[in-house]
Amino acid sequence: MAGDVLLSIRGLKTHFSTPNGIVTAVDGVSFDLKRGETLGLVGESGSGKTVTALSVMRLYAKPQGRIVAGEIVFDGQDITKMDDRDMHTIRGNSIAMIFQEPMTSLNPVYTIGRQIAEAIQAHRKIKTKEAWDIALESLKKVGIPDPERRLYSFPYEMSGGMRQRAMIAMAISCKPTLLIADEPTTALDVTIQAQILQLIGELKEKLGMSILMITHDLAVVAEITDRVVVMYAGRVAEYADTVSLFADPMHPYTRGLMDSITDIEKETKQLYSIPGTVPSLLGETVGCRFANRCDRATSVCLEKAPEMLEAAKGHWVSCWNRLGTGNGGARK
Amino acid sequence: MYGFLKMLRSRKIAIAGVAFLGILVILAIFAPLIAPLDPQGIDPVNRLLPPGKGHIFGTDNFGRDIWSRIVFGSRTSIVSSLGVVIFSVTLGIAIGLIAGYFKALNALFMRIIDVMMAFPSLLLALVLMTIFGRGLVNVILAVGITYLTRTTRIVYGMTLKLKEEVYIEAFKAAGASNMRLLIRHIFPNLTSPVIVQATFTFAFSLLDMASLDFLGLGLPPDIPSWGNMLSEGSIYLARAPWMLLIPGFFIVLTVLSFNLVGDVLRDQMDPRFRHDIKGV
Amino acid sequence: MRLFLPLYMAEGKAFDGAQAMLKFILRRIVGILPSLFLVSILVFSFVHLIPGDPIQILLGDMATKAQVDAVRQEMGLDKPIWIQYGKWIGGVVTGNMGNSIFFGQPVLSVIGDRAETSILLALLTLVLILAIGIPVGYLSATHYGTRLDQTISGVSMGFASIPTFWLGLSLMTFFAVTLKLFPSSGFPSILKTGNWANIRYLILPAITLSAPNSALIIRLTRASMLDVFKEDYVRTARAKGLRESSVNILHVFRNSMNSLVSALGFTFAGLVSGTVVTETVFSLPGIGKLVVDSVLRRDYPVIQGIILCIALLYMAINLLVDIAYGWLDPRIRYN
Amino acid sequence: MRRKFRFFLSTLLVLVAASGVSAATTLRYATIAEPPSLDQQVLTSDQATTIAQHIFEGLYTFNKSYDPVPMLVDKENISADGKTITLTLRQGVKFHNGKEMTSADVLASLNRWGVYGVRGPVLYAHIERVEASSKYVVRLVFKDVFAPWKSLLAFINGGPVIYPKEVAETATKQPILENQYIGTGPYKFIERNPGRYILLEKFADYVSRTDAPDGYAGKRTAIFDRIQFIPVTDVGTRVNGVKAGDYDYAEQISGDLYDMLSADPSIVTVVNEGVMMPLMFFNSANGPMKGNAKLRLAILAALDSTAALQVAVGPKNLWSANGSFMPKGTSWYSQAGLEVYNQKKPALAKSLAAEAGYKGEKITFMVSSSYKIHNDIGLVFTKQLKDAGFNIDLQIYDWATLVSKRGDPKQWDMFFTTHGFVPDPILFSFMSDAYPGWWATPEKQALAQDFTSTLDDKPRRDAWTQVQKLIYQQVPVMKVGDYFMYDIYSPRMQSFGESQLIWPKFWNVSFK
Repeated sequence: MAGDVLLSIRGLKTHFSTPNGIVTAVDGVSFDLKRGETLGLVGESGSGKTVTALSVMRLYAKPQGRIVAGEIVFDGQDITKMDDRDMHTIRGNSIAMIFQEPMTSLNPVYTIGRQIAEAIQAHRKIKTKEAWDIALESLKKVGIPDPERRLYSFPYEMSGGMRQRAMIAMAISCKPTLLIADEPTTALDVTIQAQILQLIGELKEKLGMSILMITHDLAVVAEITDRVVVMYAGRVAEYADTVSLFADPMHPYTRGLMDSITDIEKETKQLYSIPGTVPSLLGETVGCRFANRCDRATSVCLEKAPEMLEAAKGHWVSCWNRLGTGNGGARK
Repeated sequence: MYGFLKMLRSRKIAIAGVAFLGILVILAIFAPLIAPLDPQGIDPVNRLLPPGKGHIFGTDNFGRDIWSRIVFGSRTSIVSSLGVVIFSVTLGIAIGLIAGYFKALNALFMRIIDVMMAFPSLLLALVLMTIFGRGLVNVILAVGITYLTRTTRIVYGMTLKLKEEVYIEAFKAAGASNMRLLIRHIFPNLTSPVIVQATFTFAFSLLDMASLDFLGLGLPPDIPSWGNMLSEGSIYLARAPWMLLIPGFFIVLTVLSFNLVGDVLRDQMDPRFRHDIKGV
Repeated sequence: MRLFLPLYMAEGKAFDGAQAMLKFILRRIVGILPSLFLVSILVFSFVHLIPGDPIQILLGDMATKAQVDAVRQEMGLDKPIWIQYGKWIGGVVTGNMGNSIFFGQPVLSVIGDRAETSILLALLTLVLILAIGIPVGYLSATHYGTRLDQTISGVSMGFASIPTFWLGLSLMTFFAVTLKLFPSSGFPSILKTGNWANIRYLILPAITLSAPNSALIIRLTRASMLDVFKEDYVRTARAKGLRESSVNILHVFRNSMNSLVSALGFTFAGLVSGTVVTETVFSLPGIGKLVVDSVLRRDYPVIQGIILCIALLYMAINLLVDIAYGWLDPRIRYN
Repeated sequence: MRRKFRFFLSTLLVLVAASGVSAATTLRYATIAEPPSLDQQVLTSDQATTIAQHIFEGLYTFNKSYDPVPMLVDKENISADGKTITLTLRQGVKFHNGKEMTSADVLASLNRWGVYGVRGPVLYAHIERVEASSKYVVRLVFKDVFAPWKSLLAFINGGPVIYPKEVAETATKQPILENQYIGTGPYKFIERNPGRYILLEKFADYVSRTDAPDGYAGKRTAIFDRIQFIPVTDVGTRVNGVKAGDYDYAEQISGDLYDMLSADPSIVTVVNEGVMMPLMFFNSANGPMKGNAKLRLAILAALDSTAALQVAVGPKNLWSANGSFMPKGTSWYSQAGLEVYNQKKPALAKSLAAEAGYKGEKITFMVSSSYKIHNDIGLVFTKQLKDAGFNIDLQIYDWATLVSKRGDPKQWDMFFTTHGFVPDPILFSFMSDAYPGWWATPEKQALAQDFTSTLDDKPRRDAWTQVQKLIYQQVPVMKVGDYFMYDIYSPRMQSFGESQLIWPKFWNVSFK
């Protein structure tokens, strides 16, 4: 079974030292990503989902950021123990990443073609000419109209959607086995969003990639993920396959998230949102980090952090008084 | 301020800088009490005495006590540099804000800046000095002009940016008067870069004035000033090195301290230097 | 090298790019003229505000008022100022700036001769500044917050804090007098003698000047690189799997060059016109010293000539910097 | 990094190796400032004279003891009434343009100087006519007996050097141009490179006198092939330059370095004979000083010249607190009136000032910071006067401004300057009523009259003594004292002996 696990994260802790002290951005996160699957990583901003992803790429801001504990096993090698040279061979090669801000993620002073070719040449010893040919190929793959011309355009000459496609083209140019997509659609208008998501789906099939989809948008999750990890304040709250998660959310936070989406059928004008805000991640915290916002919180929640346990088959949750099967479901 | 102190902790040298400046201020304020002798007291018999008892820092070519002149010189130096700072900052902000805020003025402003940049401040110093004779005000004006252009440019640039900011537009829409916008909403955003610029202005104007003194275009020689001491000393480099070294060190230390402090201030105030964490 | 290639020009856009640029340059050159005119008037009136009489300086202490007035009349310095201005500016547009009162030589040749020293010195200094400032600044930025970074800051600040003539005199006494490695002062023309070895006369002055300036360039390189570091596209570059060095050079440094270019431009201009102290210490026949001497001698034509040239230089460099901007950043359009 | 450094070193060595010395002997002389022009007739700049004396020669010149002796003149003949002077020129003297010098050239030169020259009018005021009576004879006919004529002809600083006829006739008030620098001297003018140097070259066909060298007089032999006069304004640089071997001779070094440099084996010091006189002028035409001799005497009483000279000059052997306007050793030296000189009595000053009716009015004191000596003495005096209760407003200008401001009686009450050697008291600036300060009392004019109108030394000296006495009564000007400047040169030059002439000359001089 382990063979079909591509990425396995165990007890990952990532710290940032700031002028105001240590921030534990990721605090003991564990999950697996199987080959060929799309795993959703969900949470509000500040939940540590992006840092988790960056930890996989080892791209967190240095020198302030540091992985202090845990392991990230990719394709059998522990990334946390890799030296920089090996890391370079993985980044952009077997693990590629696309980002939230297509407008700013491309270097304004270079042409698209050059930037893609650069990525390719970083991993393969080939002539610039060939690299540009491959770049052209990948532009075609992501369905950019008139790719020959686009090779020579600058980012500022392209729309957001186009740029995101270009980013994707860059990402897939080295045929990665894992694609990490960090909120790839948030910055785009709704119509484009759909197209991009669809494109990612198609590419996944075509190239047989696995995808780690980071988002705060449950709609996106429902649409394309096979399984979901719900993160809150640097910890995993709930972790299940998409179907059962939506059918039967066990963590009060997950429920909160779901309720905060407008229920189209009932045309609820009032948009429900979870009271309170994500706690500061400064220093160590005792107890459950969601407690202060949780309507089910009891004394134990404040004293001890809940363990991860498998409440149902393949459905993990960390909560002292979780919503048991049956009494869950959306609010009436 | 809190952040500044925090920063200080991480930069040991900067603390030394602050300490030195503190001492300087004390010297300046209590000069008459601290200085053992009249800084102008001419004593032909005891000329060019090396540092020793009676004169810790020795005497100069007039037989004046160098330590006493250093003490009183600290006044001159602080006052004149402060003058330059006040002149360049106040005017700089005013011109920069207005030129940057009102579109009509942009082009004209750039032209004027062109001209000012092209006009060597040295010439201005010369002209002022030849017309009015050597004097504190002339020096401040002459040196101030150079920094005026710099500060103005900074303020101008920032204002151009800021007024495009959404929230400013919003206030505009809400019908806030230009005056109000400038003073209440744009100006506050300028303070930190301007303060930083000010510290560097203070530091480098001190050097510039020393250069003017060296060219005999600076402060009048009957006012004790480090720059004059230094330039008088330059002739005696071989004969009485302390005449050059002592004021020299005071100037270097002061300038250095200000630069270090300015550096900390910038790193602390300028957001782009703050440790910011991607993704969190 | 490709780091400096204006790619969008190499890639088909050359034509319209070049055309837009041409229009832009022309427009700017036209724009410069009024500024120059302004400067000329300013300078002229300024210079004539100064009390003192070139003729008295020329003839000396003992010359009687009558004698002085006579000469002044011969030179047409007794005419109303606006007539003198008209006469002067008329000459200027035909490329004749008149003769130096003090030297009796054509202003242009006097300035031209001094310009050689100043420009060579400025170039030499600029080379030093670049050689020191950029690599060190790069180190400082790439090691941001480390002890190395702080040491660099400290040391460079230290250099920036030394009064020029102090540094100059010390260098001279050590390298010229004690070690006899370099000549102590003066600068025999290279153009006139054709002897490039004379450049050695400019080495100590150049070092003197580069000390404070490279400190500033270090600070600037550091600052502007730090600015770029947090850009998203830098993260993208890393995500591509580029080596740290190529990320730093091809993406961070390359994108931080704009601010450097303008700074270097004006440093150069400053070096050509404003190095009088160094020139005095090393007794170099440079522009800065010529300004001071000419004012002290009230040599009106020379002062006016120099200031006009300096103004022109500044504006030219201003233009070059703007061109460089567009050359470095394709987003900037020339209109 | 290391490679870069090694590269730097190697280039450096190349450059150092490249610095060779040329074969022809060149004397490199570091001057304190650049002369405006070398036209000796119309300007009095000492820098100019030092250079120009190698190019141009006068009819007379000075010997070691600064008495006027023939130069271009061969024989002189003075008529019994002392009003007609016949000068026979030396024959075969060549100009740098190859032409021989004749009476025509002399006539033209004298006339140009007499009309447009700085000091010319002083002589020409007494001259009826000058005529070239034959190719080698010039005759000066005076209106009245005018004693100082020979000194005036010998004094080439602002004096009658001989130009070729073509030059002298076309020349007017303005200085002559560089291509007109044609003289009879042992060196000829090659080029001037503003800010860099003035270059002279040995004149091959120089026709020298044959009598033994004596001061400026006698045989002149050019030994250096070329002489380069290089402006080096900063004194520290001049000293370092000679030490580093970049200059062979440097003028006007600051006094306080004297003892140190004299001890330095890599340098020779030599004191210049030309006495310098710091002078403080009072405004006789306007302001509180006008006609108020008491007040001036009060100021005199307050001042301590010794202190001032000590501070401004330094070593004892470079100055003397001497109130006589003509220095010790000259036949003109006199003690007359000196009892009020250098009294340093603030108390007396206060009481005198009170008697003079001084009520603390502002006294404007103009000093130039362009010259260290002015600046320093100015500062000392200001302090002393303030301590004695005078309300001194010290105004520091650059020299040019001071010179122009002092021309206007309303701008100042006292100003400071320095005068150099004059061969005859008549040449003192203040002897002319027009010189700023405008000392023109009838007593002065009377004395000046008897002073010039006799040829015999004795009565002239007595007359001058009277003038000096008068100066110490009316105090149009106050003399601070005498000081001497000194120069330095590299030991590879042949020694100049214990003292240097006023304007260092480099004929009959060579490297060891």
